[in-house]
Amino acid sequence: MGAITIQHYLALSAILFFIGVFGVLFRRNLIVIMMSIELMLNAVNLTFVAFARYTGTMDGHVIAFFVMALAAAEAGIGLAILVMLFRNRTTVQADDLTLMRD
Amino acid sequence: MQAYLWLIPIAPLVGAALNGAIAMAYAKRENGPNERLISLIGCVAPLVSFAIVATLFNEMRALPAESRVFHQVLLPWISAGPVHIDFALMADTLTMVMLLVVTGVGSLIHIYSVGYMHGDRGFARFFAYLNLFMFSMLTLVMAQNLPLLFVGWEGVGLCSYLLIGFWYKDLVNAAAGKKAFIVNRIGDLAFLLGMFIIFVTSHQLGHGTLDVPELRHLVAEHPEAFTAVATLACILLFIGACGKSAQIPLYVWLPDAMAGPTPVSALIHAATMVTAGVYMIARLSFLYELAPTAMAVVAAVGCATAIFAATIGLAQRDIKKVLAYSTVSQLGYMFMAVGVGAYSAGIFHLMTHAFFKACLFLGSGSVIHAMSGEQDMFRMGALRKTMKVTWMTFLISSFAIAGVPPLAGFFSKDEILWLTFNASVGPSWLPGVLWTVGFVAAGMTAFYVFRAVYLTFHGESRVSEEAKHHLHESPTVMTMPLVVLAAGACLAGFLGIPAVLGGGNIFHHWLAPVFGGHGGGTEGHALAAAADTVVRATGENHSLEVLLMLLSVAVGLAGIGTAWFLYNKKPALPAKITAGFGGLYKLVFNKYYIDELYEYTIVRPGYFLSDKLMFRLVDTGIIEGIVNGVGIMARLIGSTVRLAQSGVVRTYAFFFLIGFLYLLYTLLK
Amino acid sequence: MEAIIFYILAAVAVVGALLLVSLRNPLSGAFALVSALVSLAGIFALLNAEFVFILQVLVYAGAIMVLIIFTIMLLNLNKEELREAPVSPIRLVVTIGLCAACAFGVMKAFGNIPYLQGEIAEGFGSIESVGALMLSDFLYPFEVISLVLLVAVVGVVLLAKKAI
Amino acid sequence: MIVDYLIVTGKAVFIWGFALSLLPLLIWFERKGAAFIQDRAGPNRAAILGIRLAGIIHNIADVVKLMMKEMMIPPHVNRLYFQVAPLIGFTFILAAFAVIPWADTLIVKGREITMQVADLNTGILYVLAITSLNVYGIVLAGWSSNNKFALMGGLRSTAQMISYEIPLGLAIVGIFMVFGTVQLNEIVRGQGELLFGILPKWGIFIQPLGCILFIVAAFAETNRNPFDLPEGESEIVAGYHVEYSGMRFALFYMGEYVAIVLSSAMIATLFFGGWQVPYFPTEKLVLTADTWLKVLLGAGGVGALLFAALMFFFSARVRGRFGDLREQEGNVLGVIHVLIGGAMLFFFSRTFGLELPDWGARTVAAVVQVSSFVGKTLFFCWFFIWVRWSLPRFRYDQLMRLGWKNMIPLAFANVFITGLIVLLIDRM
Repeated sequence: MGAITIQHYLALSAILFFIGVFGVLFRRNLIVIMMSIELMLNAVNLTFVAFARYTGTMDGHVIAFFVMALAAAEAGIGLAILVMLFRNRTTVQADDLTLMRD
Repeated sequence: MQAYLWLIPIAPLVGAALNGAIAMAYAKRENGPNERLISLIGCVAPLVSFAIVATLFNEMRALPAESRVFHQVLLPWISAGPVHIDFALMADTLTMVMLLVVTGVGSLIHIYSVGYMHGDRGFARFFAYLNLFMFSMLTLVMAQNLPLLFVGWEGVGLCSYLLIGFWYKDLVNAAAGKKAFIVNRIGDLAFLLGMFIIFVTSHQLGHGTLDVPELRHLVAEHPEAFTAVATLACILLFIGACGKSAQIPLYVWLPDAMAGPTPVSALIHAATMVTAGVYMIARLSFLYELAPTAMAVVAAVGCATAIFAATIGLAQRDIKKVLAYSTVSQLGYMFMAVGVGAYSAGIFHLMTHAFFKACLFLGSGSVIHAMSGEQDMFRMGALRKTMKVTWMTFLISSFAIAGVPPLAGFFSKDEILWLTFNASVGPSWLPGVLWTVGFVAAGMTAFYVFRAVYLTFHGESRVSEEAKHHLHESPTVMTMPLVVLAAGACLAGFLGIPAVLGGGNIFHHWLAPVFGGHGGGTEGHALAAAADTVVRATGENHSLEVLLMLLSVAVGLAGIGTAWFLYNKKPALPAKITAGFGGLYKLVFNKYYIDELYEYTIVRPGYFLSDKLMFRLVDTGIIEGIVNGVGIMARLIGSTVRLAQSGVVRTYAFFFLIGFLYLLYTLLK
Repeated sequence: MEAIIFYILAAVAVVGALLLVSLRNPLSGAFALVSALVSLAGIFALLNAEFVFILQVLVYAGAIMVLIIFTIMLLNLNKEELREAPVSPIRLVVTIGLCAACAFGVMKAFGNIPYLQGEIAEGFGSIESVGALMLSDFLYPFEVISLVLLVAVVGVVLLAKKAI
Repeated sequence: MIVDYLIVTGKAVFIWGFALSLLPLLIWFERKGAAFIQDRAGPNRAAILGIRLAGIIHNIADVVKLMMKEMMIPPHVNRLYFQVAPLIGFTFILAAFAVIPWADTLIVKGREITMQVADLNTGILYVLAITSLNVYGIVLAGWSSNNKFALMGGLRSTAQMISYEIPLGLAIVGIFMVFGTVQLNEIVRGQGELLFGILPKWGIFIQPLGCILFIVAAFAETNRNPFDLPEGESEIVAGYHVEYSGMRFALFYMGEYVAIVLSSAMIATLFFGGWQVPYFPTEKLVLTADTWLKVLLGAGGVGALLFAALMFFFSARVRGRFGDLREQEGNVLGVIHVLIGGAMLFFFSRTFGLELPDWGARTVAAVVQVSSFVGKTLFFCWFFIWVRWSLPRFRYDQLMRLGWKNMIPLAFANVFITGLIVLLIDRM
């Protein structure tokens, strides 16, 4: 099947990333949106690690670590907000939450 | 006494301040202030000035001709860069004449108005304004430099506004006051421009000054620099004079000014303020000499005004209006005299006119006072039986103004006519025209004055019933000034008896240092030359002068005769004549519709310009348009952009992605 | 051999992602995502990134996803709440089109990257080497991340706590 | 090439066999232990042909029971998740054993065989990752069984496991710092030296606080006694596996016990020297291999014979009480043990003249090490059971407070202090 070059990994990450974007754009359920964001972050991690591997440096790994840490923080806060939101509005549909508009 | 020069203007100022304070104190109270106290303060102020002026006059007569000048610099007023102006007062022979006239006639009128204004709610206020007017007139006359003169100039303008609109509760008076002020302002503007031009030229010569003696020396040293500018400056100054002295273009305010109390008309609109223009031109005579065209213009305008005002005077029904138009035409004479270079003649006519015109006005005042406010001559008649003194003084003054010898009017008017006849100003035909017009106007003056006399004092009485009961002779406090003025009208003439009639023309010699006597006039200096022409002309053809004199007396008597015939013998005739002339009469009666003309040519377009054009189009349309436009624009753009903010977070992400796609496309292209 | 594993893992990841996006029930989506994450962890292992591999499993699959699933359970959404508005086909197509376009664009962009073949050192990707690097060159971001996490924890507690 | 595969599969089979075989033993332990603590007889009824083996046969009965029971799936339940949940729970735990070393690397005929299934250089982190994945099983079980109690149980156990993962992880950090490595085998080798000349350098002596924290956290991770709130019978019926029955329940049950084995194995390896025999590091062990062989065989033989005697004495006492085959059990066991003892003693005699080849010595050393590891793990299994039946259950908020407010700060303190000490030692 030929050696796996960096393009393969990057292509995979692009696909995953844009599936995540689609998820964010298309789905209405806030939780799914959050998970899509997690997926996007993972795709980015993949690119970092792929570049680290093919350039022989380990910086990619460190940055991947930081991204994960951040993702954890973000997920935490997001879920907290979600819970609070649900408690007030009993809905997780993104469409219903248009308080900002008016 | 020179040290007390400053007291002359300050005395009335103090009087004005006192009376003003009292007036304000009593403004809120029901009963007015004690009239005796007010009249005391009001009359003492001008009398003090008159006393000082008299002593000065004696001192000056003692001095030799050349050094008849008193100077006093009070305190520095403005010093900014090259401009140095200070409160400097000057009194030379010309000023002395003016001072005598102003303080003398002024004091008499103050005394007269004590009686006239008796019982009026604004008694204190009236005297305050009158004193204030005296102060500004005296400053104007005694000012050594033009800005101070201008201060006086504006002061009198202000006081005339205040006094014309004295009974401000009546809208017509207020409007008349306003009209006078605005028209004067137009003239003042021209005066200012003239002053600036003089200053600039003198500045360019290295020594910027508006001081009259200094200017005189500068002009003497650099005549060529000034001639280039003189014409424009002089015309501008003359426009200022027109505004103040009610000449052709700007005379419309004077007839309306009759809305003020009669002593005001007498003081301001006969004796003092209106003559300021003539005085100013006389004062700057050295400048006018350099601009023959300007002098021609002055003369022409003066002559035109004379004839024009005279014709309007013919058809007036209101006694004060008739006198107002006669003042305008007499002023026309003065300007004609000054225009042709006969400054001393002009000033002489100014002095004599002050006497008899003040007397006429005060006479008409006492008539109106008696008739309790009635001013229409056609509702008077046969008042001579009840108002003996007023009638007698009125008659004497009428004879004087008509130019019947030996009264003052004859000498001054005749001298002007004679000098204009020989003048060499402007195109060759001008002196001839001037003389004939002046001659005809003299006749008309005689006619309309005596028309007024016969209508008010002679014939059967047309007085309305209730007015009849109140008919009474004015109190002595009013009749005494009339008598004095009438005496002045008789005797003033003898000051300027021309050489041909054996007189020494004392007046002319008195004013010589100011107008001609400088340095013997031999160095070909323009000023001296003009004076010589005057002297030389009178010397040569005595016979021609006598002939002209006789002619003017004849036309005067003719005028009186026709008036007597029309209004005394056959009172019905004038009505028929006026019906005959119909259109012409209406035209003249309505003052050639000049007011309406101004209304439509200047006032209306002014309104239109300011209201429609400037206000609606420019102001609201453009400026506010722009300002609101910006606001509306912002709202417009805001609303379009607002659509993008749908509040649904996902749409934002969507746009974000589209942006990313475009970015990608551009980068990868 | 390695290629086969890569393709399998990649396939699992992509399918997991697609399921996440398409499945109606968020929990099933969550598990799809977990499978995708674990397969990604495998890919990291392929890329000699042991530290990131174990981290991925420990942090992502182990902690974050559990948190998400925990929240889903906590909210205990019943059927009708999960019902989403009917999907308008145009919107679907447009979004898919847009994302696909972007994906191809990016892939095309990645195409320009030159052939990289850096040789990897002996302890490449192991915990010691990455740890050493992290605490030497990247010490400052390390401290910042700790701060961020602290803030996040405090924030979460504050947000989710019932009003006292 | 094939041999490698064989070795790997062999190792895998061995560790899973070890874990799974321990399972029934543990369950028996549990029952007998609880009974012993509660001063009662414990299971002894189930018998095959009279053989009761003091209740061990019970387990077989259980297994058969669970196998035969109907695996009912409640209505309105998400079938997929319901069935998958027990599988996840069980498989991940087994996967965690791959990393645990039970002996030093064996060098046989020039081939090095590491005595652990996969010597990942991420070592312990692998175990942590797996245990965190284990949570999914419980979450799914709780959620998918569409039952309020199950949901509450699931929520509680997940919350508990998540919050105790942190102290678990932090407790081990001390060990990392001291031994400087994450690989389990290295750590166990590190524990070989002697501390201050007398004490073996075990984890517990170096990291006493770390050890305690780890043990308590381990208890919480396995939902065992003081922390077995989630499926505490008296409160929420049976927690997350309330709806399960039959084999699925068995899976959960077995998963739990395998977790216990795993935890005790971890405790043994990390803090009690793993396969290290106290004063005999591997090299020394290899040298003295033949004596160890002799000792083992001798002791084994004698022990077996003694046990046989005990059995005979037992069956004598019990004769006539039951009137069925149970009375013969003692004799049967006795005979078996006599045979075993004889064989051991026979080998014992053979070892005297025997010169052990090198691999032979190493295998003996390995056997000794394995046995020491197994012993330690069994001890800790007993320890789990022992604690379970002697401590009361925590209330949920106490449980949480202990986890977050006490253990995590302690763990941080421990890490801090160890770091300080390690620095000082380096500095000296």
